[in-house]
Amino acid sequence: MITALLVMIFLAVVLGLVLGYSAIKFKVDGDPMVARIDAILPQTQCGQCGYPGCKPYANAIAKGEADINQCPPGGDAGAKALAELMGMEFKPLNQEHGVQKPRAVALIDESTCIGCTLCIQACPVDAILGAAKQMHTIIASECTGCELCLPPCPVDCITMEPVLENSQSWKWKYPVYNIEKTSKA
Amino acid sequence: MSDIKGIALDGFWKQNPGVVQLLGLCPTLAVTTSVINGLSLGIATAIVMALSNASVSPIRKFIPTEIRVPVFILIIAALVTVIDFSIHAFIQPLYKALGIFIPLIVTNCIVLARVESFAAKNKTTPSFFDGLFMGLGLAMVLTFLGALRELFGKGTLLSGIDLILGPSANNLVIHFFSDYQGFLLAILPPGAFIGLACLIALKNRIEAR
Amino acid sequence: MFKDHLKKISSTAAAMIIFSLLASTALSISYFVTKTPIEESDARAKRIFLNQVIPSNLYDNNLVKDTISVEPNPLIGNKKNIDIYRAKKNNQVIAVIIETIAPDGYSGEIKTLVGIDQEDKILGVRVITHKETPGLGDYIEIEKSQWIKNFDLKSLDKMTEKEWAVKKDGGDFDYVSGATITPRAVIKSTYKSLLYAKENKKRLFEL
Amino acid sequence: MQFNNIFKFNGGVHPEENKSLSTTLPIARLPIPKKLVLPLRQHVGHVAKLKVKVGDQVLKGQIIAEADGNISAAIHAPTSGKILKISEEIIPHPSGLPDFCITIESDLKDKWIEKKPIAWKKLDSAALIEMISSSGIVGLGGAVFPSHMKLKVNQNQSIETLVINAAECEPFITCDDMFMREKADEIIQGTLIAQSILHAKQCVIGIEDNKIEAYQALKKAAQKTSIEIKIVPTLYPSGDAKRLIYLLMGIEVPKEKRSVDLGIQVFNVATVAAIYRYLELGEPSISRIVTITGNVQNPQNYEVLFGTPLSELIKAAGGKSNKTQKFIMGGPMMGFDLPSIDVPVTKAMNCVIESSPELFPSPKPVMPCIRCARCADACPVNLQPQELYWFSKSSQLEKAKDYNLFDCIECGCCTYVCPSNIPLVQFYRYAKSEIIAQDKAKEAANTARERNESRLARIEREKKERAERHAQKALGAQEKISDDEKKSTIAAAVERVKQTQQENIKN
Amino acid sequence: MDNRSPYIVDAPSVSVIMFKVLLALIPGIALYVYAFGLGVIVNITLASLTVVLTESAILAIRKLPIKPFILDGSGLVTAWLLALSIPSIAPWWIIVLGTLLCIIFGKHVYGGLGYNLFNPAMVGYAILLISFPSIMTHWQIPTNLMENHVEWLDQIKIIMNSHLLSKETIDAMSSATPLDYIKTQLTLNQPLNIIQQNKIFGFLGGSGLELVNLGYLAGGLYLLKDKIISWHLPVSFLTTLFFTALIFNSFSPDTFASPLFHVMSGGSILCAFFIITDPVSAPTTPKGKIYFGVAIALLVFIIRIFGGYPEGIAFAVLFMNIFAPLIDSLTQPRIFGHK
Repeated sequence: MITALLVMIFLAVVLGLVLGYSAIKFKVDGDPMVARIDAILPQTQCGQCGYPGCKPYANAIAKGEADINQCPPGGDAGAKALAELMGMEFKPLNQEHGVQKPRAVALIDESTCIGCTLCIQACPVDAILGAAKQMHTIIASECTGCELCLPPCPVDCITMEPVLENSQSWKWKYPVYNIEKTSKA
Repeated sequence: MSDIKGIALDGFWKQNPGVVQLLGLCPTLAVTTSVINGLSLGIATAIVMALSNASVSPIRKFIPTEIRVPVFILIIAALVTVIDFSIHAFIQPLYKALGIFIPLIVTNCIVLARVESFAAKNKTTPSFFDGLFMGLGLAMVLTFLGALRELFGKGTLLSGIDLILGPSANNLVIHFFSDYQGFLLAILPPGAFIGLACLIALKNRIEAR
Repeated sequence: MFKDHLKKISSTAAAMIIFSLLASTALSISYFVTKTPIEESDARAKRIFLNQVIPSNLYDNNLVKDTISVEPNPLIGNKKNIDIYRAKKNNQVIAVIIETIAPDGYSGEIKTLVGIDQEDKILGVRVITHKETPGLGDYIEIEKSQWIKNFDLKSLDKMTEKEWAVKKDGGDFDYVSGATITPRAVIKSTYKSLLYAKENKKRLFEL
Repeated sequence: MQFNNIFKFNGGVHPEENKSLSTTLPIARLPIPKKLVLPLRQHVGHVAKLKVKVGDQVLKGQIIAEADGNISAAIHAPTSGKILKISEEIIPHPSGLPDFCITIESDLKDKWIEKKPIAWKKLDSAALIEMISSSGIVGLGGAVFPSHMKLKVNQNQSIETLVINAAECEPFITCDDMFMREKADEIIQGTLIAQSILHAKQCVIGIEDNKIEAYQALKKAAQKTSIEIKIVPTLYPSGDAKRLIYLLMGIEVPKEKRSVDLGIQVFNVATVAAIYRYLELGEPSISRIVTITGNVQNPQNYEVLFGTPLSELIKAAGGKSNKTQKFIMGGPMMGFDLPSIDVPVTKAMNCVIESSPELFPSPKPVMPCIRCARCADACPVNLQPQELYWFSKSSQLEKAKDYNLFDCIECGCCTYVCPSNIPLVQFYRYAKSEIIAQDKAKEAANTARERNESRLARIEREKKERAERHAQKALGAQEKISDDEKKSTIAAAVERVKQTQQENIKN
Repeated sequence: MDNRSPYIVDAPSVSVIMFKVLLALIPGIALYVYAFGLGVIVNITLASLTVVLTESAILAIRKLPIKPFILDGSGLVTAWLLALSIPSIAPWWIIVLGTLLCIIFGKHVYGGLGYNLFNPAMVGYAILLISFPSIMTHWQIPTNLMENHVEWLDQIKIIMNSHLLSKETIDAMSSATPLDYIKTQLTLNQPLNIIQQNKIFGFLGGSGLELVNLGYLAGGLYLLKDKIISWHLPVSFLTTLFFTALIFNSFSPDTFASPLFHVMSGGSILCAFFIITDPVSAPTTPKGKIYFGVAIALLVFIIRIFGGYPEGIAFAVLFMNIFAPLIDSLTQPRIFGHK
């Protein structure tokens, strides 16, 4: 009886010491999760999720403050990837934050532009060239299609042009050969 | 009240330990050779879960996070040993039939899982009911699986009920076929896997509708 | 810094001690409460099992406690000393229960209890453990079949050695078709334990 | 037939050749069409740069678009006429999407610009390569890689062997075969030129054993040269450059390396002949031999000016037949359906097959893969097509990549032997283009992230600077403030900045 | 637009492959009938009927087209292999139940043709063997060894009404297989040369059984010649089995049967050419196939000698099926141009 008690106490002391020590020794700093979430986000920096950019949104997801389905550019596919990473159940895109649109780039109607630089300040990826009182141009290859430049423009000279498929960006489609279909044919 | 209803729904259906969380597979697969075995281990587990949840919850704020897992295990192990002693003392035949699986309740992941994920974060009453309903949910699956395997394997139900109620209960055993060859696979371990797989499939099927 | 760490480490250790003391207390209490009932129920269970081999109305002693120890003997296949239970009535040994091992089962040893009275007659045989193929060789269990009761009341003098065999080999014992190794092994070991009882009659049956 | 010193590669298939269809008649010349459509992208690499505008008069052989950078090729007017328009037109591409093209209205005079033959023997390789870069010559075997790039050799490389690819292993196609029979001399001359530019020590022509006449013609033309002509067994895809190198020399070109790295360069027969014509005769690349075969009245090879509408070629071959469903560009193993019969003939178009249900029956029902591994036996690259199919089908693209999807040459051998009729190559094409698109998207996202981060850093820096300036000003106004107070002011300013930053993040 | 190159194909369809496998089984079946009577034909018929009916029902439930999947012949191959694996005098419901298990638990729960992890016939066989060990070890003795002549009608009667027969009748016409007999007699410390004097042994393996195995061998060689199966699996399996047996036999001829006996008895030949060559559940790489065959042969030998069952093919095959994907991933052939 006494031995049993002593064994218990000895074990308790050892375990307590070891665990207390390792809690200090192996403390994890930072959160690598944020980077992994950020890698999935499309980096549009559009803010439709309710956060000022993709990184802050990634932070919020990692902390459990934001849901995984608030990113319209990422769409359902993005939510699925996030769900997989987080070990959560997939939820379809929350329509409150917007709907997924085909990729588009902003285009400035250069004849209307008054050179106010408001759009330059709004662009999250510095994809607009120009200076005060001079015409602005969008670097199409850098534009993420976030639409943040649309509201500040006082003359509404910016439009979103959808990116169309051409023979270079064209992709082979997933082959669908349904056995039911082909067997009847 | 609706809270407890939600907890019950989780335990029996939505988060059922046996067919959804798939925790506690060891007893689920090993002891479910008959209804009685499944039911009795299920009930024993449910008692342990209810008590461990109920005893961890009130002291949850005093347990340092670093050592919470060993402390939980300690509490669960103590409870299981008490139950083990009691069954050994008062229902000896059942103790023989369930054998090593009663002490093994300690290692049953579902017990620790509920303590860690529910009792450590909630008040005592809901914790108690969570443990109870989760345990009963598991017991339900064990009983069902036991019934399935017993029916296919031996063509009977409730065989071994005399272990609990004494020899006079023997006439409660239901024989379905007079001359049943016995489908041994159902009784043997592979049958447990196949049976559980069928149960999970059935649950998912109902869910999908 | 170091002080902080020490404080943290010692506090976790202290908490561990407190909880383990609590658990130990609970265990001690339940241990003392259940100690006697557990012993009683174990003894009862053993008695029930032994009664399958020797009916309880034949003896009046505490069978579970009344044993003698015997050395290894090839006839009963034990490799170290084992206890032989002795049933007494009016202070006379009327029967013994021998634990025998049949080494030649289909998949290993078969352990049985054989109850033998002083006239070398078998009172009962029960299988303790075996590893025979389920559904094929396991009909030697009383739960599966009544086959093991074939041995009841058989003795050496009423049957020739040849009759101690399955019917297929010209013997007296029934068998399940396709599975003859298991019954052969049990018959052989039972037969040998009878021989053992006969050889050691003095030692086993005299007080 | 004896094959000496041939190294057989694993796999490969031998489909019915169907070549004799189009070898009965000699190569004919297609009349000059009224209208020619020249896509600006007929080669691998950068789009050619326009040199003309609508309304310009051009002469035959005049450059109308020049190479843009090294990996690019010029485009010449195939005949004399007027630039009608510069617009998006349907091009022969599996996507069926339009691309920018120059349309020339021919004046039917076919008037040459002044031809300037080049005294190539007197020039050094660098100068010649520079000249060839405006010849518009690209690989005519179908790869359409700008040829001058293939003649250029880095300082640390030296070419040991020049391989001339005369294998032409795809069924139905006979353009190289007929070209070799009729223009063996040009080929040999071109080969010698290429050999001298590359300073290659030896030169081997690899030809399949089903082209005996072509072999004999080449043999005769090469009599007095050191060029070796090796016959290889007829086995698809021996015309693939890496396979041919292995067949001829037993050398495997390692992954992610080009044959040049091993001192081997490969040219198609028609390509070397084009080099010869450009240097000796001053004629740039304005036409090619095209096989038109299959379900046509008169299967034959034609010399066709680039830009000629396909319909002209079909007309010459007897017009569209009854049962023709569609037209296939290339061979039956690797070709693709043409989106329309109005597409122009381009530098890549070696063969057009009129397809009928008898010739190419519609595919049988697709059954599940039974993992019989016949595809693996047939794969000339030793891939495991059944695994690639599994991963591509379930869009496990990373896995597909791990199983070396990008080593696949899309030769179609796996599909050819599949008992379950699975369109395996289709799945690989899908997976490859999906991976490429995803990589591109990932790259774009990374750029966007970097640009966003640098912008945030810049804003922060500017803010900090502004705050410091303010603090400085405050300091200047109250000179009597002690050092301690100075510090606390700066600390306060820094604190403020931090706060605003945090607020920014929160917002 | 259907951009589906290559536009030409030249391959036997799945149906052709499967029906050639069935064709290759015919010599073995013919010899089976010659040596043991018509019982096996009854079993094959029952199995084929069950497979067609069950599979049609499952395909209908799964909303898949029935005709192409029935005509692919894979179900029939499974059914025939199972029918050839069970004792020819087993009651009718054994083969029906076994076929049901094959099709449901061996094939369709995984997704049907092409998706099964395990060899379906062996799944059914293993379940039957575990569940009904007594029935599954009652093998018929060759008709020429029977004391009373059995008409073919009697065999059908036995299959259809076995529960009406007395144990003595069944015992008279059945016995353990040679492998089983050796195993049980060895436990009684009989030397092998005495054991093999029993009438159930023939000149190579078991009397009658060796003929059937020669029939399977002929069919297997036809499949090899027709390139329906590759040589890797049968060759690696049979040579490993032969040489393992040879090593043990040369050490102790009294306790280990001859290598030829191991190869020619039990299901070795059927296994080598028809069971492990099931493409779906076997590895696909050449090297992988060799490892697979070697491992199965070793397991078969181990189970035969040391295991709880006299024949180990079903368990060995099922066990190695689990590893087939792993073997595949570890034995990727060197890709052209790679090191």
